[in-house]
Amino acid sequence: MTAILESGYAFWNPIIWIIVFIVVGIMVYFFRRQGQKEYKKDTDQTQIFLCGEEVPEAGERHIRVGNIYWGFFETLKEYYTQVLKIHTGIINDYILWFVGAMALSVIILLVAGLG
Amino acid sequence: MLSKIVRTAANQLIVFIAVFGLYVIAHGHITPGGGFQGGAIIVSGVVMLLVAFSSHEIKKGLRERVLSVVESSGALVFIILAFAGIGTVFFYNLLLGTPLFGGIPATGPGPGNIWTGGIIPLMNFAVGLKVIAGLSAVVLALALFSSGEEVEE
Amino acid sequence: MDYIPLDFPFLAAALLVGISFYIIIFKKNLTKLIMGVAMLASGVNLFLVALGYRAGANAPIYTDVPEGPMVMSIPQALTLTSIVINVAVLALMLTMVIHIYRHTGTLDSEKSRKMKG
Amino acid sequence: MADLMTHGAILIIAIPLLAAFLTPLVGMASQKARNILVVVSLLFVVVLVFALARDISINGIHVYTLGATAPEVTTPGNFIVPVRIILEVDGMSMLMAMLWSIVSLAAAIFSFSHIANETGQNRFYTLLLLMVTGGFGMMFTGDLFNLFVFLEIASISGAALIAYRTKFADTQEGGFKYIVVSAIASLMVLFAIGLLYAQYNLLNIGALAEVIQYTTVDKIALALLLIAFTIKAGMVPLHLWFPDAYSVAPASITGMLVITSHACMYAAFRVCFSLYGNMLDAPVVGWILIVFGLLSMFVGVTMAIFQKDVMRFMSYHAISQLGYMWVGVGVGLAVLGNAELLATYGRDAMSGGIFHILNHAMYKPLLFFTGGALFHMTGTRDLSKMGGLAHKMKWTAILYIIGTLSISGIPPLNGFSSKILIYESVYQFNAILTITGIVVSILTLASFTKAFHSAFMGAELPEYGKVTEVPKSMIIGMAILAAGIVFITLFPSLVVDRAIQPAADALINQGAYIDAITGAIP
Repeated sequence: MTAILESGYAFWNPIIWIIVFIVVGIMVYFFRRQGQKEYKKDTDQTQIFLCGEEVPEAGERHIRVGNIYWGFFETLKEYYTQVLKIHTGIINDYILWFVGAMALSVIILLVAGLG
Repeated sequence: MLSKIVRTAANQLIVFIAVFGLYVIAHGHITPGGGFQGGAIIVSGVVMLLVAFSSHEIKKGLRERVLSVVESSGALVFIILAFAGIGTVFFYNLLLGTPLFGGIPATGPGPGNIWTGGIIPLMNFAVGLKVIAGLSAVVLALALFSSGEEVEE
Repeated sequence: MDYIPLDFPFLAAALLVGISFYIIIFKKNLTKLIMGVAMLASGVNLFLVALGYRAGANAPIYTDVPEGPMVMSIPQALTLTSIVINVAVLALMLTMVIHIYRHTGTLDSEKSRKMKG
Repeated sequence: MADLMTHGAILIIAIPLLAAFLTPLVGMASQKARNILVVVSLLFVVVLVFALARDISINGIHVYTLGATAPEVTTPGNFIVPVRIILEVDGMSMLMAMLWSIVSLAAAIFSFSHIANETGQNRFYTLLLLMVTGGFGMMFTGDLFNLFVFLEIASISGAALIAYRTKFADTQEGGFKYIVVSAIASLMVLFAIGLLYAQYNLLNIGALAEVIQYTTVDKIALALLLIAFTIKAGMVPLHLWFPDAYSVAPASITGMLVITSHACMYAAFRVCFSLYGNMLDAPVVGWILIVFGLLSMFVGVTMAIFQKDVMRFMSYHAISQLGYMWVGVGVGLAVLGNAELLATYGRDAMSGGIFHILNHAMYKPLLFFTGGALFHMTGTRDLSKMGGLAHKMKWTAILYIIGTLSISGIPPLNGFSSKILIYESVYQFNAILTITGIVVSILTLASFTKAFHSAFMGAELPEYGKVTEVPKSMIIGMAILAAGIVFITLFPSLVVDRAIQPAADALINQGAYIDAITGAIP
């Protein structure tokens, strides 16, 4: 059985998951078959129904990326203002970080060696 | 384009620069120098021509396509020479001990024997070819860029 | 024979590296930045070549060598390779800067930047 | 066949190099012949890599000395130390080479249609093959200076490829940032090599490892090497150039650049484990990697959620995923001196981190390729302008879903199997690492759902009426990587036993690495 991954604490077998997915898929298919049989293509049945209101154009209907997770960004506003301050996009700053990190790690390694 | 005096002098000087570059390439395995250095000397002559004449003039003589072919062939010769030794080891000096470039350079004061070094002088020539073509293309492209033109494709 | 002090080239190399980092970090002009990178390369190359120096030993040139020990030529070979590579790097950088200037009309690293965040 | 395996290591490096300089000559005659040449040479390399991997798993570390009288003669007759160019290939190098060969093949096939409308295609393929050479060289070399040379080959060709589409302004900016950062990082690597050479007069990693003392100068050299390689691998807070460069390159190149980042990561591991090894102040260096890795995970994913540019968004995810590997291998490094802890969880943590390299090398290029497919068809990278593309680009959407599920660690896909290895082993070292990992994984899924929704879901937009499915060669390029994902998904244990654990052992077992060089002295 090459499919089982033993990490020493537990095991992991993708085959079980795939079997579960197949079973769920068969069930979904079965439930779907129970649905309405009188569905007709290219009639008013396929149109979107929005409580009788006029349906907006395709472009307006689509929720654009800027509006997703608005609450998440609102909550983490402080964090994002701080992080975006670092991301200046100027090449000189990138090298400054590089030199800083280099100096820092030299100091850490030397100080750790003293003790 | 600079004055006529400069252009005439440059026309004469390029021969000497080219000869000196070839000298450095040919003696690469016994004296300081080699393919890159000699090639760079020759390209410095090309830069001189670029300064003396305008980049349009030089562009007519040095076709981008030709340079590309020469550069690739130089690199190919180098790699094929390296592959030639693969019967033993990659980069093995195949010609060592044969009549062709077979000797080992003698140590001590003297003019040096070029007919030594095995595949190394040949590789120097291949590298020299590549550097001449490649660097000429680079300086030509930069000169054309700064005069607002594009190199041909 | 009078030798140069052994640590003198290392000081010069350190100075070059220091100055070039100053240029790279604080000069906003992209052409100056390229000069800084070129200087940094020179500093590192000088450091490598200085490593190859041994007091009293000869340069490893076969046709012009007196009696005595010869230095190992590895640092010289490293320096040479590094110089060749830096030629390619500098040529590439200059080409890109020319293109940046054509597209944005400026060489300032802050004004020419299109991407951030 | 045995001969081919003796010379296998150098052939893998030299064949792409040969093909690189044949490409412009063949390309002048016929474009089709050039494409065939590129694919055939890369296919041959893939076959060679897998054959060599099998050989190494049977016969142990391969050593190949260039220009010697026999491949095993590492020290020439009248010398006492190795001076020639030496390739040393062990399990870890082989793992990297396997994924690099597959990704470069997929990227080359993907490029055929992706850059079909650009000029100067011959140069594109020359540079691509040079980059392949540089990558393989970095993985196979047993010599510090050649590591620098191949690093530079890979970065120069990479930068030229990023800036390949000169008609856009941002490509030039991204390429310039990449080349400046790589040039300075490589010069610092060279400086560190000089520091080591000054003390030991050696450049070979195995020979250096035998005599290294961990003096003050060695510590400075270690810091220089480590930070130079980590800036190339895009570790927070040195990641700032990473999205700028990766988002503007042609998508096939971005996929390959991810692997060059892995190659730099590999170089950092090589320096820590094989060069310094037991002399290292292991807990300190391990904790440096872990802390920076945690920062990478968290900052990468939070910045990714924020992005609107599809390639930039995926680049930040690459930073975040690289964090997992730093943490996994960092934990292994932190307990390197303690044999008991190493056996309990250290080796498993390292296996998890290395397994994640393999998985990431499959799904991240796939995702970049789908991003490139979107750009190819819509002409924009801005997610806020996209929508409803799944109606037209069904295959791209399916492949994107595979990549998304894999990167988010959704069972049963391969991303999960490596993450569970990391979580379980790292938990015993410090529970916070696992908790951060799970939170980051959730945020990853959230952000990929957001991108999927805004690009593929929704009604068909009128402005993309003419969009069709991407050309066949792009689908094939993506499908190769998707097939790799499915294979690892179905046989995780096979992969871990045959490829991952030998790689982890190759890193841990410094003695074998040294013996391969010094033991071969006649």
